[in-house]
Amino acid sequence: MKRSILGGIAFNLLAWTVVFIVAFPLVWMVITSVKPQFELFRIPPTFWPEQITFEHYTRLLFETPFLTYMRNSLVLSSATTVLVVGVATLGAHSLVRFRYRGREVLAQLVLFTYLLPSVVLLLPLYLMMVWLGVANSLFSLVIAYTSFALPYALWLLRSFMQGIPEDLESAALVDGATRMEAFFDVILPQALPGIISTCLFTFILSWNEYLYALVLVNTDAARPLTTGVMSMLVSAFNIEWSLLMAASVMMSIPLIIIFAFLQKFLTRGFGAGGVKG
Amino acid sequence: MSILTKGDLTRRALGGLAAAAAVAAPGVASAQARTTLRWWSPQTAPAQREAYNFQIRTFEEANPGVRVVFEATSDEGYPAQMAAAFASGQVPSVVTHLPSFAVSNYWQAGLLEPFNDVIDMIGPQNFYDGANRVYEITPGQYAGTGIGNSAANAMWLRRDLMERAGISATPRTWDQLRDACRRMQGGGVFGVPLPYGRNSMTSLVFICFVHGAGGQIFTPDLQVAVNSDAFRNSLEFYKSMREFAPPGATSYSWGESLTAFVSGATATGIYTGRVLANVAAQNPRIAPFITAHEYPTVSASVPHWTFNDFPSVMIPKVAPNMPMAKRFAAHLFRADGYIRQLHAAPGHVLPVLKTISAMPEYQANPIIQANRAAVDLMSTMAASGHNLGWESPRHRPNTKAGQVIASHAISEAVQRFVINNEPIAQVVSTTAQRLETLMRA
Amino acid sequence: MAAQHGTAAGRGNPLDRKDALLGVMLIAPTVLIFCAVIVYPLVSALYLSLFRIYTPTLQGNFVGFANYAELAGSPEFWRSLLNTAVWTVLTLTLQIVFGIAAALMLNQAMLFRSLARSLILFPYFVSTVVAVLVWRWLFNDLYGILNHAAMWAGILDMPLDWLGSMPNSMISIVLVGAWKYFPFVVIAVLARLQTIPEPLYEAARIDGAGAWSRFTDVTLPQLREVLVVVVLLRAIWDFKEFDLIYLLTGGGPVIATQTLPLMVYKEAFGLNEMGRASAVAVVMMLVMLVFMLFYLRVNRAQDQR
Amino acid sequence: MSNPDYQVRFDKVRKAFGTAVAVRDLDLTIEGGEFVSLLGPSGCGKTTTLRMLAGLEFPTDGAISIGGRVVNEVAPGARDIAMVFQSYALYPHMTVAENIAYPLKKRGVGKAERATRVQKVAETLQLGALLSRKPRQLSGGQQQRVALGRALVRDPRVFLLDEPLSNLDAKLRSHMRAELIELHRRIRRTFVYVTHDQLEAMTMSDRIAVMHDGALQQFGTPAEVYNQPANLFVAGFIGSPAMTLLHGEARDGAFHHPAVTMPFGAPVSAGKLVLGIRPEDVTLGQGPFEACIRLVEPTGHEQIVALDLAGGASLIARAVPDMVLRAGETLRWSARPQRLHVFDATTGQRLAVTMTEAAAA
Repeated sequence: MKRSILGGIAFNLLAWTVVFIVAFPLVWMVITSVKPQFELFRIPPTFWPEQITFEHYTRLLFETPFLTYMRNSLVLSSATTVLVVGVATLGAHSLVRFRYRGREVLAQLVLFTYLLPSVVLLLPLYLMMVWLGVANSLFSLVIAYTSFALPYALWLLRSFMQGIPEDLESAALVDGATRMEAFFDVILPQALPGIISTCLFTFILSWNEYLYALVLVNTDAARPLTTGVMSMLVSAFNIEWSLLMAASVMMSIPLIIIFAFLQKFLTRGFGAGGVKG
Repeated sequence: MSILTKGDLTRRALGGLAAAAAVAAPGVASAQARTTLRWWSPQTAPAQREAYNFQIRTFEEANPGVRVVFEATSDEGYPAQMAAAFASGQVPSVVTHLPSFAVSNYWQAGLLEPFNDVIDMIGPQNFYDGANRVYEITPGQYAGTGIGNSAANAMWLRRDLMERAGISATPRTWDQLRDACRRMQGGGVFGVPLPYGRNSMTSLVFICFVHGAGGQIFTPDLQVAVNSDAFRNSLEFYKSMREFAPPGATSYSWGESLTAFVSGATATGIYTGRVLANVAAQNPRIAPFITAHEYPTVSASVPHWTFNDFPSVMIPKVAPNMPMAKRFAAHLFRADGYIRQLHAAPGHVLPVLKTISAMPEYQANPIIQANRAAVDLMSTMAASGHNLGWESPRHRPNTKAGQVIASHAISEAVQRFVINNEPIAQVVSTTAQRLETLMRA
Repeated sequence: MAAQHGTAAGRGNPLDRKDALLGVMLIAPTVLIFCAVIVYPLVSALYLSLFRIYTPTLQGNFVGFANYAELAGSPEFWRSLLNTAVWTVLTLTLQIVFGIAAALMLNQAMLFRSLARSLILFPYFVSTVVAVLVWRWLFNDLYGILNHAAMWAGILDMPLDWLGSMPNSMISIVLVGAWKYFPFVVIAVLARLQTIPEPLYEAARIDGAGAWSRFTDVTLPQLREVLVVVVLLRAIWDFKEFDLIYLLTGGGPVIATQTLPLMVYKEAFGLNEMGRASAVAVVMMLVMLVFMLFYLRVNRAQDQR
Repeated sequence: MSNPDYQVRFDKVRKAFGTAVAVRDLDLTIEGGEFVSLLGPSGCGKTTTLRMLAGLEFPTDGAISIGGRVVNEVAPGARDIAMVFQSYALYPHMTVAENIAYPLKKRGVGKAERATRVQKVAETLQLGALLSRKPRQLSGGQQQRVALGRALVRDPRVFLLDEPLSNLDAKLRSHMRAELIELHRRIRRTFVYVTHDQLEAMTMSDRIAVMHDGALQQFGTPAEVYNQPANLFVAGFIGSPAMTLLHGEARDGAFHHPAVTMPFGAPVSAGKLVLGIRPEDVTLGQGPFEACIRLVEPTGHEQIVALDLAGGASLIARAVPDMVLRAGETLRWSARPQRLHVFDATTGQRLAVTMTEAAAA
């Protein structure tokens, strides 16, 4: 495609303006987080901080349960991801490559489960956790999170695995592998980009969940970042915006790191498998 | 399952669900009973948490083998969390700082342990007179007790701004308040941080205004009383104050309202004594100029009406290890810890024990010392305060007050009239209808 | 293809049976979890909706379809349904339009393209809590940069009440919703764009198609399949959205932005009416189901054409 | 020469997918060491047959045996077969060496021995330089050889090849054909080769099994299939350009068609018949019959001529390259009676009927 130099410059300017507008809330979040509290009350507000301070970060890290919440969120999201992607990978393989009664119906039910609003499942799930004796724990949240993460993961992986040629598995079988060996030797390595991308989506969903965490867990020992930060910093006695923004920045850091390393899998996984019906 | 042995199938609507919970709860409870008490509170500012930790430590030292876990809830979130806890039977041992009407609601549903034992341990004679009246829903039995008093609708003024606007007298009536606001507004400063949001603060504050107009929400025998001139007057006045509130007041709750005054964005404030601590920490520049007063009423002939949240203590009926839970509840009132808790936000939670107020240790706090007048005033105000659960000494306790607040029926009335400009007759009749439905349910 | 049909064939073969058994074993954990965390709560919800139940005690009476009848006569329910529809349609439309536009833009050569991609995609990955906090700070009446920027630029002379009054609050949640979720559309569309063969565009150019008709005649038809799925997924998620609206406006002013999920939450935990809450939820699912079936049908009809 | 250990037998094998029957009552015995092609148009059941033999599909009825042992309930990996797929099905994440070694690994062959055997196969197939590459770095022909190598390395009893050459270009394909023939000659294992390309089947096979609509039509050597097609389907399917089929009837000791009348060598009962004439059996320029030239296609070493016959039929003939033929011209022609094929028009089966020279009309 040929474009004049002038057109190129104009396009770049326009494009970066758009990018800047979209990213502005995040930029502003970072800027706010390093302003001292009193500077926030300036009217009109300052754009660049007159004074840069990291006190909010140190306060969060050393004077609040922020690190506990962070650890909870990491454990919670990782555990959910491992459980959900593990189960969904096996399940998707079964739906794609095996034949048994009810398989088609099952595949359609997966789509139906998307329709369930989380609010509906909330209380019965809580009662179930109590019955299992795991209420008010990270484990109960892991179980609860599967209710929305599993259908999505299953759907992503299924359409991804449909894209893996059937011949590969047949070849492995003829070459002397059992079905499970064929799965581990051949299917799994092929599905890896899809699995990584599913892991990312699952992790993000769990990392960001709010409602279940609000109702199902009520102890700092098991509270994740979303509800922890809200209940810690937004209360009837104070709203500490700079602290909130600092917390927001730190909540986003793990995602930024994951994102930086795995971005290509995200689009690739989604492109190759995700969006096929 | 137990559904049959318990009989009364229609009452046990949840069948399997409830039975499952009932079966499971004792198992879980017994595992915890030996060691752990769970303490819930929505008051979780860092300084308060420190005081709580002190109280927990001293209790654990005095009772070896017992562990107390503090768990934070929130003003907007506690209904859901308490509901889940009661539904499952996995309840906290002690819950503090919920408004008294929440306590009465749970009591009415038979979910709470009578508090008489704890009050006896603390010593009934140490309380301010009538401090526990609001909890005596069933005669002779207390649903809980207050852990503090609050004067949530104190009017805070900025003397420097008043001076600049040429106002010398503290506003006593609504007209004076509105006039003062009009004169002080400008240059980025608004008059009042009154809430117009769909939330509990708007409901609670507006109830103060209804009483300030000489009205009430319910009659003493709990008939809906909003179809009154006082109610209409207060709606009209509240609307007329909208132009002196910041634009975002339509979603203000306690935090925003407080911050607006503390940051200097409004010339007056409406809050408890926490203003003192927050100003000291966040905006010490204005500290010398702030004073607290009783909130104006429609005219000098209508007495002040103080909104006292009655931050409470309660113990769920199925709480495990009841004797220890009661001991812990009483322990919260032991002078050393209790004073620390009160000092965490001086003037915010006021003592319910007159013995404490008199103690020099309590007086020794620098903020209290610097603001003696304000703290004393608020103590007096709170002692004669009321809330929707108990609107006046003549009222029966209203066990539905929690649902009324949570239904947002009152804050919605404010929003309909002020923001949506609906006709006042329609707003009043809708509100009356909704309140009646709630009371009947 | 063969695998698609063979249910009846060769069932007698022990190898085949063994295979089927293995298949069932592989899906078993999924089915088990589904039953536990989805089917059981779902059945409970259906069951509860026939009772009048006090949430904290879970006790109550069987009332049949009274809860549903009450809903049908409740203006609040209809308003919430309308709000849900308005919110879903508006925010979804914006997501799709912005999403396609941004994807087209990011598919072009530009400076630091991968940085630009990361920045554009990021709103989707920050948690709703963070997004809401940041936007509430931007919208803040007293110290918010949006108001001050607009006043500085002369667009406003008084700060605007972004979240507390209508129609601003609906517009605000729609905009924030679009900002938060359009990157999902970007991801899907971008992935698809990269697979459209260049010769298609060359052919169109030889046929004299301009930029716009290349978009409508070449790009859009190629994107159709992806968009069908993306629209379906996003519609369902937007319809169910709770966190964002609850944390931004809480449904206010009055009930102007109260969508059905918020109503469920309020009924269940604010008013302790578990039965009515379940009824709202059941109706909500039915609405979505009808929508989904209708949508899939329309699309199948189009596919056949 | 045939080795019974390598023999493959289909005994009344039927395969149905739901109500659709893919293979019906297949009886077929492939002798050990034979190269047999399964030939037919797509959807004829040849691939299903091969997959059943591989153990990737299970027959609905009947028995499949390899080396005299029924393998219906034997897993694919235990059947001692190797398979080359149309798509090659190379494992993309493994190197060439790992791909070739995979079947050995699954059979528990030690590492050292794996390496030597892979090396040996690689030498045979000239893959030595490519062993550490990944499949996507190879050309189509190289991938094809790796797939072959993966089959060869195990020295199985039966090789199954599913259209292995269809993804190659014409030149490479003819080269690989020669290599496969050479390979088969050297190792003398049973080869079952699925193809829809009759040229491949004719040039490589010892015998060809022609399949159509799930049923076996004819099983015979390439010469038998070509010279004595068992029925109308085989007659029409084998040979390019296709055999001309004239629908007529037997009457008064002769075959009658508006354009052709030809006496039978022996008495034939009256009825509807089809007369088949291969293009190379037509002699143009002289003879008892008449036709009008419609189209002439010179291929260089010959000319393919399409002619219109009376009664609307069409005749295809081969002619020497230097013969002068113009479209629209009418000319005379004859066919060698001993090379003609006669079929029953209703059953489609070949009839053992001889023809004699026709008198000039």
